[in-house]
Amino acid sequence: MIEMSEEPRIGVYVCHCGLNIAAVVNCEKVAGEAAKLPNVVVSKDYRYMCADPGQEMIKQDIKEQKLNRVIVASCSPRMHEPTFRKCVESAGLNPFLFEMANIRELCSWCHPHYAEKATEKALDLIKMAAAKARYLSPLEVVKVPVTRAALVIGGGVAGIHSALDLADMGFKVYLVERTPSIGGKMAQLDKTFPTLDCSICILGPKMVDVAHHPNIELLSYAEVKRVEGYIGNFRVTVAKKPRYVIEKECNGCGECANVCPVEVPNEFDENLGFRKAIYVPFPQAVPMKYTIDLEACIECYKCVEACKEQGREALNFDMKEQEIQLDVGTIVVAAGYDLYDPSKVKAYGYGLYDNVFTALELERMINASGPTQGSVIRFSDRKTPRSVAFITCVGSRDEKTNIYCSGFCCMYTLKNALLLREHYPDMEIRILFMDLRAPFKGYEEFYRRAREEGIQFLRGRPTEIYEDPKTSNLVISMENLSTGEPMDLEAETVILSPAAVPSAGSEELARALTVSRDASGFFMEAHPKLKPIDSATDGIFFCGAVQGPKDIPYSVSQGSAAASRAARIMIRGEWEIEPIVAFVDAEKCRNTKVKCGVCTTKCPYGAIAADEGKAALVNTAKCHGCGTCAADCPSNAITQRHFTDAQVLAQIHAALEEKPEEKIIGFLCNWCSYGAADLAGTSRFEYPPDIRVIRVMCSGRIDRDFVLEAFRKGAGMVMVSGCRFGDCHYISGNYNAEKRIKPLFTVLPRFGISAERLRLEWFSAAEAGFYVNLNKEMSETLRKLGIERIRVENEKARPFLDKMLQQSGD
Amino acid sequence: MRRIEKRRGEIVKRDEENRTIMERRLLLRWYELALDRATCFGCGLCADNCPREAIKYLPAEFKGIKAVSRPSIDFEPEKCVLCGECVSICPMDALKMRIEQAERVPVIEANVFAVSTKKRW
Amino acid sequence: MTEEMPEGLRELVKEKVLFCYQCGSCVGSCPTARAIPEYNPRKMMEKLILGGWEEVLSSKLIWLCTLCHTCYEVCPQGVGISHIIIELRNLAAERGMAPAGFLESAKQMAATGWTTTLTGAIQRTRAELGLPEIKATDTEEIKKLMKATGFRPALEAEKG
Amino acid sequence: MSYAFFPGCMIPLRLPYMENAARKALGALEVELLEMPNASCCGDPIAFQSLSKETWTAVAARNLCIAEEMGRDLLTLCSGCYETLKTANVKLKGDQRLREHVNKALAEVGREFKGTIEVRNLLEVLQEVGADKIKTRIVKPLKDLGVAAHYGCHLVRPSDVLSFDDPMKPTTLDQFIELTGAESVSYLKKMLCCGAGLRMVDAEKSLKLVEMKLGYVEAAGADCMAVLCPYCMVQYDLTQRTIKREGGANPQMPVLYYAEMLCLAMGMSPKELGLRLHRTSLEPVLKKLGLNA
Repeated sequence: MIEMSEEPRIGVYVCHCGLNIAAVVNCEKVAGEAAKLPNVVVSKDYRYMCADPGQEMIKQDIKEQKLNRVIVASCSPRMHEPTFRKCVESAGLNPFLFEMANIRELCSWCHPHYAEKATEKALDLIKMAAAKARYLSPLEVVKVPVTRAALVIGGGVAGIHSALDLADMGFKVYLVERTPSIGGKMAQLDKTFPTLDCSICILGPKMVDVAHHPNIELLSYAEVKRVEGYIGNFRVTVAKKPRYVIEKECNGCGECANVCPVEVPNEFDENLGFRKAIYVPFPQAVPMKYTIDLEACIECYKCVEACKEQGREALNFDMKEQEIQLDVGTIVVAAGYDLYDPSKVKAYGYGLYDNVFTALELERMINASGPTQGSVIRFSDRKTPRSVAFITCVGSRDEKTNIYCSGFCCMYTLKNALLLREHYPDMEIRILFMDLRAPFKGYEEFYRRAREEGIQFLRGRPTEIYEDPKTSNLVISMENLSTGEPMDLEAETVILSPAAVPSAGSEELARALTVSRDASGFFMEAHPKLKPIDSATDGIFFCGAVQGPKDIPYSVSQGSAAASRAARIMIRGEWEIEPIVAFVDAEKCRNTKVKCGVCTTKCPYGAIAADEGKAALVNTAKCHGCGTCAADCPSNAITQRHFTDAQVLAQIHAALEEKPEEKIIGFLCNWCSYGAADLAGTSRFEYPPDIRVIRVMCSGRIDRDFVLEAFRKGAGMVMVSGCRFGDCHYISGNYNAEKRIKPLFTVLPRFGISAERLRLEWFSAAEAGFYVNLNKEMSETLRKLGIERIRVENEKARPFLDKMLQQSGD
Repeated sequence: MRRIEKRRGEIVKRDEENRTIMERRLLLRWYELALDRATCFGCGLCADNCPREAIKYLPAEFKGIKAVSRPSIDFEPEKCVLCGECVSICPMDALKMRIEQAERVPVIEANVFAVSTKKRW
Repeated sequence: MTEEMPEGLRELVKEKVLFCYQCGSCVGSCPTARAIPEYNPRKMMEKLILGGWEEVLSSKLIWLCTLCHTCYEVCPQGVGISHIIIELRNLAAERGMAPAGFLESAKQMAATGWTTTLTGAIQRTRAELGLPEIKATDTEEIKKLMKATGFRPALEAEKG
Repeated sequence: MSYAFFPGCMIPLRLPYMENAARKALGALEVELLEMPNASCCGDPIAFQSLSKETWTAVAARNLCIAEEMGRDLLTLCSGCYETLKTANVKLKGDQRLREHVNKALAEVGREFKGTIEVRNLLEVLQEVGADKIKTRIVKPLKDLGVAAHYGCHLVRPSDVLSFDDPMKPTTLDQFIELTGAESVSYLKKMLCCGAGLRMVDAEKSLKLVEMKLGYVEAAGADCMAVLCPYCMVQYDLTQRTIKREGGANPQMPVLYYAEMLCLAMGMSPKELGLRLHRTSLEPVLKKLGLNA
C-alpha cells in the first residue's frame, strides 16, 4: 500500500442533478459554505457532475489545483461511485482518494418540504465526507490468481447446460451428481410445455454430450462434502458413493439385472414400477453404468456370474466410499428442487386413497417407457379413468405449507391435461384452480389451446376429498367460485400438482458453501434484480430451481447465465478484490502475549489466522471486507481499510459540530439498510431531515465506541441498522452487531441516557416504507424528549462515556 | 377394513385372524407375503436365513417351567425386500408368497439361496 | 357508514380478513352452505374487506354458522373465519341483535345453571339406571359471573 | 387413574344412558370418576361463545377451578364441553392478560384459576388406559359389525387449541372401533357436521344436514353409527322419525355411543346399558350381535 504524507487538498463538487437536487437544496450556497471547510481548495456546483463536462472539470482541477482528494456531492455511491473513481483515476489520482456525499437519495428527494433544513443537511453530509476524506489513504486493488476450472453441482437440465457452456468455452468442468445418472427431474417428464416435445428426446442428446465432452469430468453418484478457499481458489472435497460396479469395466449390457431376483420400487418411476437390486434408473441413463442398491441386495452373487458369462468382472462388493479433492476457480450450484409431499395435506387423502396421484406419477404413467408403458390407470381397478380432476396449488400459496407461488405448476398441469386429452379423446378432464398463471412466451396461448381442447376449468380451491368406498371414485368438495355455490365433484382419478420445495440436503450444501437461504429455504441471490445469478459469496453462482421454482426454459437460460458469470472470472486468470479489507497491527495485537483469537472466531470466512504467540494475520484474498473483526477486536488492533476508526469517528464529529441534540446519527449497512434508504429516496417517500447517515459495508463493522462517541458528542439519537437476520451479506455480521450493541440498552440508562434514544433495527433493502416510518418515529422521540432534556442527559452521561471510551481506546 | 396411510411402494403389514400379511402394491405388480400363524411353530429358520434380517425371532415365554406362549416370528416391513428366502426355507409351509395372485417365490425361480447372515446360537 | 368500525373487529380485519384471497375453501367445506345456499362465508369476508361490516353484523346470516370450525382449519390464508363470525356475533349481541334461541339458553343457564331443563322423568330414569341423583348447582355464582363480565342479557335482567 | 368427572348438561339431563355407558365402561377399566360439586354447564360453545366470549370463558374457568380444587384432571364426555373447557384452559394458561381479567371476575365468586390441570375427552382417557388393557377386557367382540365413525366437530377442531387428532382426517375413533372387533366403514363426508349448531336458528335446515349424513352412511352399507357427542346423538338418534314425518327419507340407522359399543364388547347386556332409551331402534344391531334388547 502506498503511504501518503502530504497535506490534503480537497476539491468539492456539488451536483444539481438538473433540478433533482437543486429544486430543494440550495447548491450554490452549499458549495459556498463547503469552500470554507478546512483543506478544501476548490468548491464548485454544476448541473450534471456525471456528464462529461462535469468529469472534465474534476480532471482539470486535479491537475491544475493539485487536488489529492475529491468529493462529489450528488447521488448514491451505490449509483455513481464507480463512475467518479474511474474519473479521478484517469487524472492520475488513486480511486480510493475519492469520496461521495449522497445529497439526492438521502436528502433532496426525501425532504422536498424542508428546503432549508435539507440545505443544512446537504452541507453536513459534505462536511462528513470532507472529514473522512482527510483520513483517506490510497489503496491498491488486491489481485488473486484464478484456477481455470469450474465445479457444477447438480446434473439436472440447468447444471447440464451450465457445464456444457463452460466446457465449450474451454474450461475444465467437474459435474457432480448425487444420483446414479444425470438428467434430473426433466428426465422423468414425458413431454414439456409449451410445445409438447418429448422431454427425454431433447434432453438425452445433451446428456450424451456431457458424457463425451473432453472438458467435462462427470462425477455421478457423488456428493459435495466440504468447500474451502475463496473466489478463484476453491478446494472442494467430493465423496463418491460406491456403486459396487467398476465404472470402466461395466458396458451397461444389463445381464446382471436380468438375473437379479430382487424387485424393489423404482424411485425414478415414483415407486409405481419396480427395478432390480442392481439397476440403471432409466434406459437413457448417463453414465450407462449399473449400480447395486446394497439396501436391497441379498448377496446371491447371481450378477457376478452373469457378468463373468459376458467375459467381464465389473462387480466389486468391497468398494468403499472415496473422497476426491478438486481445485476450482468458480462453483455453479444447480442442486434443483424436490416436489412437496402431498400426503402432508391430509384433506386431499394422498397415500390414503388409491386413486389420488401426483403430477410426476402421471408423467411416469403416461410415459411410453414408464411402468405402464404409457397407459394411465387407477390403482384400485387398473382401469383407465373416464374422468380426471387436476388440483393445483398443493403445498403452495398456503400459510400452513408454503406461502410462495410455485410458478410452474399451472403450466405443467395444463400440459398434463393436454397429454391426457391427446391419449384419451373422450376423457372428462377438469382443472380446479384458484388463479391460473401463464405469464411467459407462448404460455397464455398454451392455456387457450387447453380450452380449445375442451378441458374444463373450474375456479375454486378444493377443500376435502373423500373416497367412495364402493367405486373408489373420489368426491371433491369445493365452492364453484363462478356461481358461488358449494359443490361435490366426482372424479375417477385425482391428480395433485405439488409445489417445488428446496431439495433434500440443500441446507447442508448451503452451509458447506457458506451461502445463505431465503425464508422458504431456496438459495439467496446477491441481488433480486441486478445479481440474480450471483451468490453473496464471490465466485459461487446459482442456476435453476435451487434459487426458486423454475420451469425448463428459465432453468436453461440461468444455466447459461451462470456459465458466463463464472467464465467472466476464469477467463482473466486473475481477479481483483476491492481492497477494503481488514489488516492487523501486529504491535497492538494481544495474541502475541495472551491467547486471544477473538477475530478468528468472528470472521465469517475464516480469513484470519491467529497462531499461538504470533499476531493475527488476515488472508486478504479470503477477506470480504465486512469489518466485523475490526469492531470486535478487544485491543483495537484491526482496521478495515477505507472504513477505519479514524474515518468513521471523523464523520461522527463533523456531523455533530452544530446542534448535535437535534440530530440522529444513523449507521447503515451498504447492502440492506442503506439500500432501503436509497429506495426511500428514489420512491420520493418524505420523512424529517434529522438523520445523518454513515455508511459501512456491514452492520458487523459498527463498533460500540462509535455509538458511545456519538452520544459523548451530544447526539440526539443513534440508530444502528443492518440486514434482517439470515440475510446478512457477510453471513453473520448482523448477529455480531446485535451481540455488541444490545447491552447498551441496559448500560446507557445507567449513565442517564434514556434507552429510547438508541435504536437497533434490521430491515431489507426493499423495506423503504419501514425506513421512512422508523425516521418519523425517531424524530417524534426527539421532539418528545426535547433538546433540554437531551442536553441534561448528555451532561450527566459524559463522564461515564469519557471513562468507557478511554478504557477501550488504548 | 380401514385404510392405512402409506407411501408409494411401501410394504404394509397387517394382521388378519391368524395370518400376518405383508403387502406391497405397485401399479401393475402386487406382492403378498403371508404367514399362517396357526401353522408356524417358531423354528426360526426363516429368521436365521433372512438375508435382510427382516424377521425377528420371538422366543417362547415361560412362567417357571411352563411355556405360556410358543416361539414365533415377526416381520420388519421396512427391511423386507420380498425375495422369498423365508418361504423357500420354511419347513412347515407356513409362509406363502404371491405376486399378482399367482404363487411365486423369486429366489426359487432364480434358483439362488442367500447365505445365512446371522446365527441365533 | 354511520358508526366507526369497533376496535376488536378492525384489528381482526387488519390482521386476518385482509389476507382473504377469495378461494372459497371455507364455502366448499361449510355444512351450513350445503343446507342454506344464501349462506356464503367467503362473501361475508369480502364485505368486511370492502367496509360493509354493519351490513354483515346486522344480517341474520352470521347466526347460521354451526361453529364446526372446518373453515378455520382449511383456510390457506389463516383468516380463521369461524372465529371472525364469533367476534361478529358477540358484537351483534352487545347491540341486542341476538336471536331468541340463543338468548333462551342464556336465560335457562342463569336460572338453573344448565342449558337443558331437568325433569322429574329424567331423575327417575337415572335412578333406574343406578345413576346418582342430580343436585341443583349454585346459580348465584353463575349470575355474578355474568354480571362481572358485563353479559348484556344478565344486565337487562337486572333492570327487569 | 381418577378424574374429576364432568358429564355436562345434555348427557345427564337428557341422555342418561350415555353417562351410564361411560361410567360402566370406565368402571370396568378401573378408572375412578369423582363428582364435581357445584359444576354448571360448561359454558356452551355455541350459545355462550356467540353471545359473549368473555362470559363463556369465565363460566368455563369456574368449572376448571372446581377440578383444580379437587386436584384432578377433568374428564368430560361431551365434545361441546371439551371445546369450551379445553379452549378456556389453554387460553388462560397461555395468555397472562386474559387470565388476570378472568380471575378478576372469578374473585367475585371467591375462586381463582391457577392452571394446574388438563382437560381430557373420553378417547384420551381410553388411550391412557391403553389398547392392550382394553383388549384383555373384550370378551364379546362385535364381529362383522360395520360401524360408521362420526367424530363430531368439537372433538378435533379448532386443532391448534385442542391438538387431539387430525382436524380433517382423524383416525382415533376408527382405531377404537376396531378394538371392539367391529369394522370401521369408510364413507363419504365423514367429517360433515351434525348440524346441531344450526338447530337453534333453523331446525328444519339442520335436519337437512342429518338427512345428508345418514344418506352417506347408508350408502356405505354401515350397520350403525358411532358417535361421541350428545349433540350428535340428539341430531342422529332423536330426529330420524321427524325426518320421516316431515316427508323426508325414511332413515333407520341405529346410532350408538362409543362407550356403549365398548360395554357390549366387554359383555354387558343391552338391558343394564338402558339401550331401550334410544329413539331409533337398535334392533338390527343387537340381532346381528345375537343379543336381545
